[in-house]
Amino acid sequence: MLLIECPWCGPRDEQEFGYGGEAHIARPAKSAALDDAAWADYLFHRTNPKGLHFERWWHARGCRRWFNVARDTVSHEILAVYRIGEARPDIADGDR
Amino acid sequence: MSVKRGAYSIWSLMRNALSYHENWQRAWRSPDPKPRYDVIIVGGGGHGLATAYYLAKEHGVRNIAVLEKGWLGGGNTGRNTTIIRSNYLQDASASLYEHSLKLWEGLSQELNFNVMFSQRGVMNLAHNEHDLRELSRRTRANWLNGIDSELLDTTGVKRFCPIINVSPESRYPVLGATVQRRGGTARHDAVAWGYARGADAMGVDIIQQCEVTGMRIEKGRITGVETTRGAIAAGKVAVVVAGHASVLAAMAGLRLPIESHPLQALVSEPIKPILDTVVMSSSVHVYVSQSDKGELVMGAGIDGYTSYAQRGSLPIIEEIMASTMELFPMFSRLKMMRKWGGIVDTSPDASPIISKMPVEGLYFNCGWGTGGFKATPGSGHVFAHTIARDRPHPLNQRHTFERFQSGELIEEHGAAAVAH
Amino acid sequence: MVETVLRQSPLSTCHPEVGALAEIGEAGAALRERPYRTKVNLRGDAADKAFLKAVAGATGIELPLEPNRTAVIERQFGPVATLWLGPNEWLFTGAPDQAAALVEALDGALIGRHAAVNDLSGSRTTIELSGPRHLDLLAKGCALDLDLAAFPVGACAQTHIARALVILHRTAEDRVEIHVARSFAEYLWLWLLDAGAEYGVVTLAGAP
Amino acid sequence: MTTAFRTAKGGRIDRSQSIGFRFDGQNYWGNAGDTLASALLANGVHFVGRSFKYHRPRGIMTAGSEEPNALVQFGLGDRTEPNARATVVELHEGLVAASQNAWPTLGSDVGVVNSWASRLIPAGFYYKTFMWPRFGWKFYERAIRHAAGLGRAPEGKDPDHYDKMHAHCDVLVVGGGPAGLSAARAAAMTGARVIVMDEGPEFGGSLLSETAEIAGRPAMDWVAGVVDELAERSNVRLLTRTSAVGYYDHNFLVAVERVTDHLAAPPEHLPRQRLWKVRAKQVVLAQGAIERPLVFADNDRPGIMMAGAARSYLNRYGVKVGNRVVVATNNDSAYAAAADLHDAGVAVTIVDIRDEPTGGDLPLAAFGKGIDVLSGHAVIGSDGGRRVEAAYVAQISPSAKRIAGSIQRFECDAILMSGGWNPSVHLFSQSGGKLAYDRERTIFIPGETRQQARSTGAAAGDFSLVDALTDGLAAGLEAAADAGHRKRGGRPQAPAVAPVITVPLEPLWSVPGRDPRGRTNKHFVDFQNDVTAADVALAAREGYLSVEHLKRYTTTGMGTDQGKSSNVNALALMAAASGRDIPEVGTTTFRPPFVPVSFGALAGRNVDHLADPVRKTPMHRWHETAGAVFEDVGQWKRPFYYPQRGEGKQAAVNREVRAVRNSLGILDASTLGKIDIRGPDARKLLNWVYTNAWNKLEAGRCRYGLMCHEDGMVFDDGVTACLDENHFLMHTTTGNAASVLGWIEEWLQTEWPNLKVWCTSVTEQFATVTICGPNARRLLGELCGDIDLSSEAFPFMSVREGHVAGLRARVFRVSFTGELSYEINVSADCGLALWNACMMAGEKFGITPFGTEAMHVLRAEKGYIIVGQDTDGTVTPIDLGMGWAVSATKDFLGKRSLARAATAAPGRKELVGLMTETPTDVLPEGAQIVEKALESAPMPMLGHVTSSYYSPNLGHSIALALVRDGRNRIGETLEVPLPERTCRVRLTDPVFFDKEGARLDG
Repeated sequence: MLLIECPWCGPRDEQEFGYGGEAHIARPAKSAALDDAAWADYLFHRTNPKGLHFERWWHARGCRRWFNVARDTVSHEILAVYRIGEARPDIADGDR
Repeated sequence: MSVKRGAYSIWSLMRNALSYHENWQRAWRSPDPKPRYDVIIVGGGGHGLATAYYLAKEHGVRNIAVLEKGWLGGGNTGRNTTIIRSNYLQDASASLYEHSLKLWEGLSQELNFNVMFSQRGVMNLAHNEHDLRELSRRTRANWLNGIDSELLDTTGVKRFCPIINVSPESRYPVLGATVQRRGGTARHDAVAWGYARGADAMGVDIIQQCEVTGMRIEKGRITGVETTRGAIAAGKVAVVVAGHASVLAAMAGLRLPIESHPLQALVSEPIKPILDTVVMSSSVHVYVSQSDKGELVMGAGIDGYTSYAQRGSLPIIEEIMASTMELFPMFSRLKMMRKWGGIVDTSPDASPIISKMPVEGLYFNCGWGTGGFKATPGSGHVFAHTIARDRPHPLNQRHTFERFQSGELIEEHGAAAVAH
Repeated sequence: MVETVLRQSPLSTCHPEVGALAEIGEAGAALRERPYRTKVNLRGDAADKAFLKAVAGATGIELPLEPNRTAVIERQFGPVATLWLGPNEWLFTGAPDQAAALVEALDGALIGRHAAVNDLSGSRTTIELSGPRHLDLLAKGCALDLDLAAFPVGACAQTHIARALVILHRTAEDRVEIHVARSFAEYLWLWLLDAGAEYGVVTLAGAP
Repeated sequence: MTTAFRTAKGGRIDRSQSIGFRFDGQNYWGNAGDTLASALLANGVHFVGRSFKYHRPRGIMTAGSEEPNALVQFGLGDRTEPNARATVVELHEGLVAASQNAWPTLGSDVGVVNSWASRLIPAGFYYKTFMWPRFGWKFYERAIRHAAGLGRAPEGKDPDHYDKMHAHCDVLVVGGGPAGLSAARAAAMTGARVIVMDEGPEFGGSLLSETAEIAGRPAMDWVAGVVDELAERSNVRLLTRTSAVGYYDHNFLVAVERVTDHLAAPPEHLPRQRLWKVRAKQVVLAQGAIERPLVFADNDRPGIMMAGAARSYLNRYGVKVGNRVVVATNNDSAYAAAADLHDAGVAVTIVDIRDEPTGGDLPLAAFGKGIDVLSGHAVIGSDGGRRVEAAYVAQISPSAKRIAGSIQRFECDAILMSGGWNPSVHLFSQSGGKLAYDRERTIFIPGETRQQARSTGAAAGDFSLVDALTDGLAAGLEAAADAGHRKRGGRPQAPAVAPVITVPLEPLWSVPGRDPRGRTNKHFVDFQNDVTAADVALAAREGYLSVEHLKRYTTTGMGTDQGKSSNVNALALMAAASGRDIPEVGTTTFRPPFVPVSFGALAGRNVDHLADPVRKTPMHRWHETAGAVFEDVGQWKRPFYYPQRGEGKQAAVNREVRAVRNSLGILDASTLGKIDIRGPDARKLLNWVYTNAWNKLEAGRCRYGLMCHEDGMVFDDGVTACLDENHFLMHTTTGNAASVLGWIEEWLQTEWPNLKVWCTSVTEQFATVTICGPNARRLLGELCGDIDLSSEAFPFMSVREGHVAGLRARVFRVSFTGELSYEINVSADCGLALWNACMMAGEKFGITPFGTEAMHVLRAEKGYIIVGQDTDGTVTPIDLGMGWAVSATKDFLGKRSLARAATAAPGRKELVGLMTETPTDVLPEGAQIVEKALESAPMPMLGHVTSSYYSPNLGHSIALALVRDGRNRIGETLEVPLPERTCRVRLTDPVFFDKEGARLDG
């Protein structure tokens, strides 16, 4: 059971959070201009890495804020927690 | 090349008993990889081994290797709750799973390996008006697709499975169900082993402890793979690695519409027979059957986050149990003996991808989510066809990688919410 | 006002009438509904000094900016506690029937500012949990660390108890207020009674 | 009460308290402090069960939770528990237990035929047979299932309840033996919050079975001192009878406390078991070690048990496991058992595989006592029926590990075996820690750790008491320090203990038998699942070489004991059979739970009336009193219909539907989701989340909108009102209230953080009463004086504020039924008051409460969709014929997806109406539609019925359906094949009633 550090509320049990998938996928500004393949890439295709993953969570049963987490998808170790809008921390796979 | 090996039967068992079982041969060889194969199948689970088997048997391809990074059947094949059924909603799914179910029905004989396919029926419960409507829709679609399915009312549920609590006082009372009597369970390991033995006998090289670490692609065409046991050239490479599909895709420079999630399951201690069918409930999130050893085999939905660890979190198990207590209050004093997790590759429409890929000679079979085991024979069968002919079998022509661009999805969330 | 005569709290049928058992006695924990208490929700930008000032000017309340902390001020009708719910969200709680005035004051002070004031008094009720074992009882369904050091008097938290979302507010060393959505109130009440049986739990007459 | 094998003195049982109990129908006496196993042994009962496959007689093998054999059906009636381990079941007055897996009785079990046929049924035999005829498996399987299983499930509902408890600490110590207590004490001294838990009813661990001294006094005195000290500290929680079963991510551990299982009459207020969920900053694993059996021929007879267990029975329970025992060992530890038994007057012979077992203190002491020791010998077999009668002993040639000399027969009534000790690394392994193989000592020890955990004492492979005490202390201090607590003042010292010199064990993984190839007698590896050394060899021969294949093919380690005593032996045998090193074969991954956990404990309190919250509206009690039948909508209970006396569902719904169309109905719509949206960018937000445009909606007006996910598929709909230029109230469907708000917040926070909008859920703030029908305005007029209700002043799709029945209210003139209709929102506390007022004032109009089913009929008459019923996540607004609600000019969530090749293609499934040829023919919802029904399946399907009702207003059944290219087919006749008949249906517009909307104004 993960212990996730909400950037505001501090560490809380996984059950208080909702998972939001891969982070840093911006909605294309001019969606109409994209072809079907580019739109599918935004809509469905995911990196789904084994190892370091930048992902979004939200404190659904707490302060209801969204934030980003850098987590290892094998060890489940959480390497960084940062707010939406903050730069992706400079972590490389294997930095631990 | 083919390998001569004695058939399994009660006679061979008796004959070997006379020699204290000291003369049994290996079920499959452990060859070293050759420098080149016509087809390399990445992934030695049920689907990969079945693919190799049908490639060799039905398409005359002989120079095949199956590369497995661990041990055969060590992924989801050996970690699922072994439920087999074909009562899917969409035509494209139903026909594929029904094809698979038909293959299951003769599989022990086909493989000369008892996979213990036990057609004890699979019952899907309805707990509210919405469930009833969905089950009615699915069943009626099944009828017109020629798939056996029955609608039961509460009394029928009780008759079919007497230990279910159908009290209207229950929080989510049982209002009805569907049952597919041809559905059931099988012995998961045996499926991998049976296909491995069968494929090996036709000369397929099954290579365990051989992890693919890279793909060789030249001018848009696959030419081989890098492995922990060296580079191996190949005419075609077919990837069927369940939870790790994205990892292999990345080696080919591709991203898939796939997320990998933990899926947990558990068994109880063995008890004397009490449950003679498979009971599934998607709205209270549990499915349960009793194995031939007497263990109750149970599972639920996936953990919410992506993961490549074969373990999940406790709350999922707590939820399964709470749901189970509602349906089977008599189970309360039984004990969970073992639990485990697998990594499932979930796709946006809860349907698999069995497809050629943008790299020539590269094929992927993935995205089965929580329900791949039941499809093992059918998946291998149509995938072998896709590889051999370089075009899909009629049954998987809609299961393309490209459907996520066109939007022609095969939406099965309703049927597959806890699809096992 | 018609409302105060005809209204009904979600737990009004769960606890004893006023004047009934009001002592905790030997029990390990006590439950009491505090119905109809004022609850006003405020959204606004904590980084906007003018916003904070406007709120303070209108209400005398300095909004707590530290997560999961409360600010309490005394008013003639009793204390008003302001709970931090999020980096741009607060909940004012206090004696019943103060919402309209509070909303008016806030709305007035926040004209032209990007803020949202909502009277949520009817949407939640409050259960006060006290007694020597009240934290043990809470720990049966709540994963927070409720130790005094981790959750001191004046701390608040949005979390869940069993399957009900709640706002916890530690009002004293020996008691906690639980704000719960009204449709979940009966479930939570029954859950607390059930979980508390081990220690002995009494239900006290509701009192605002 | 005399119990033949009870010692005269000693042990931790209460000799003053005799306890009567029953096993297999026989009455026995034991003492307080006994386990069922120790009490049976005190009565000379070893034979307590039959093995899983061969039904061989089995006895008590261990004295702990690792017991593979002595599984019993514990308790009676609805409180019976299958597969209880007799070795941990605490004796209480009136305890009833029975053996399992034997029929008709333990003594004369017919299943024993399996034993005679055992040569035919080696590991994995079932994969090779039962395949003919093709449908034969059904019959074979029935027989196999009948034979399978161990105990019986109770037949009724569990009368007990279960508890859960969350806990937090700086240091969690698992195991209350010498290492654990030492660690706990040291950690506690630093002021750290400490939890220490132990499986047993009292602390002490291995010391409970020891004769050793600590600081010059009996070890248990030290234990008592430490426990007293810890108990007095406010920063320490002591948990006994608590098994740590799972070690999850981020130092989250799960343990099960057995609260009342040991009581004869459990008090009602106590839970049977409590599931502890502990989040620890640091964990000290001090679970000790588990003794390994020796794999010799017929090593499974009742009376053959672990040497350590025998010592435990003697020293802890005052029970001699036999009068003449043979101790078979390959290491020093069994000498302690031998010496203690010898001192208790038992005739003991030690058979040690090692040639020169002389270096250690324990063997020296045994020699000193004059105990017979046969070194360089092994027990190579046993004799007996339901109890071991003799051991066969032979000299073993040191090089070839073969029988060197003649075979001697030693009469005995017990054989004690010790193959060394395995550190209990299960939790460590669960935590993700890697195991390391210690070749010297042939054990797996904790290697690199992945979490904030450290192992100590025997669990770390440090078996001596000195190590346990000193290492435990260090582990406790380090753990506390890592959790931020340091000891002030001097470092505490471990108490003094006399060191014990031991010499290494000598593994002999499979003891040769009389038959050099081990053919005739079974050498058991996994006792519960009847896996033998020959089975392991067979697996190797057939290529099932990896440890997981070995387990799965032979079932070794898959029993209720999870291979606690068998794993290493099996690995070693596989290594030998396949010519590999033990670590090459691999280690199994230990999975939770460490010991089996009852389902009830995992479910906890989420059962019966607390299974899931029942959400009720403020008017719920009124509905109940009115006899409403309720429908579950998510967690809500909504009135489905209100049957009057003797009325069935259809009659009630017809009546309710007619009442709305003819006069006045009233509906509790409080469950609809409501979101307050404020801010200068509120319209921008609405433009993003709804498919239609929101720029021009004026204050006081309402608009209907559809929401799509980015995939372009409809997922919610509802009416949003503009209360003020920058202030909106959004309505969502009941089921999606939370998810719509969550979805909006997600977009706002992650994609459009610059949009100035605040969203607040006000779903529960308002109770909503919907009054509808031709008389709705008249009713509202009677209750409301401050809103001009005229159609001009208060037109359709608008909102006003005022007072209704004296209550502050917001009134929406919207309609989901096609009738003149008002939705009145008041503070939820006043919902019932408003409802009562409406009922009273509406009496003269025959006001009729109607439920969701009547609402569904009414809306279907108007062709209004229900998201989730008429849509299924594959339906676009265009498919619904609601292109009018899709803006061509602005972007919105999901828009791009509508233009994808397949989504924009013609011929999609579209919403249409269906009329059956026979008016009374109500199609089943979910029925499939075809061009022309064929004789038999398969038939190509064109679509399905999404909603279907009998419309009493039209006197005709009506249905909505999604049909391929449906709008172009309107007017065509298609078919709906049903099992008993085929219905012909005409495709129509989905609006069946009042197409022009004349009734909206009453």
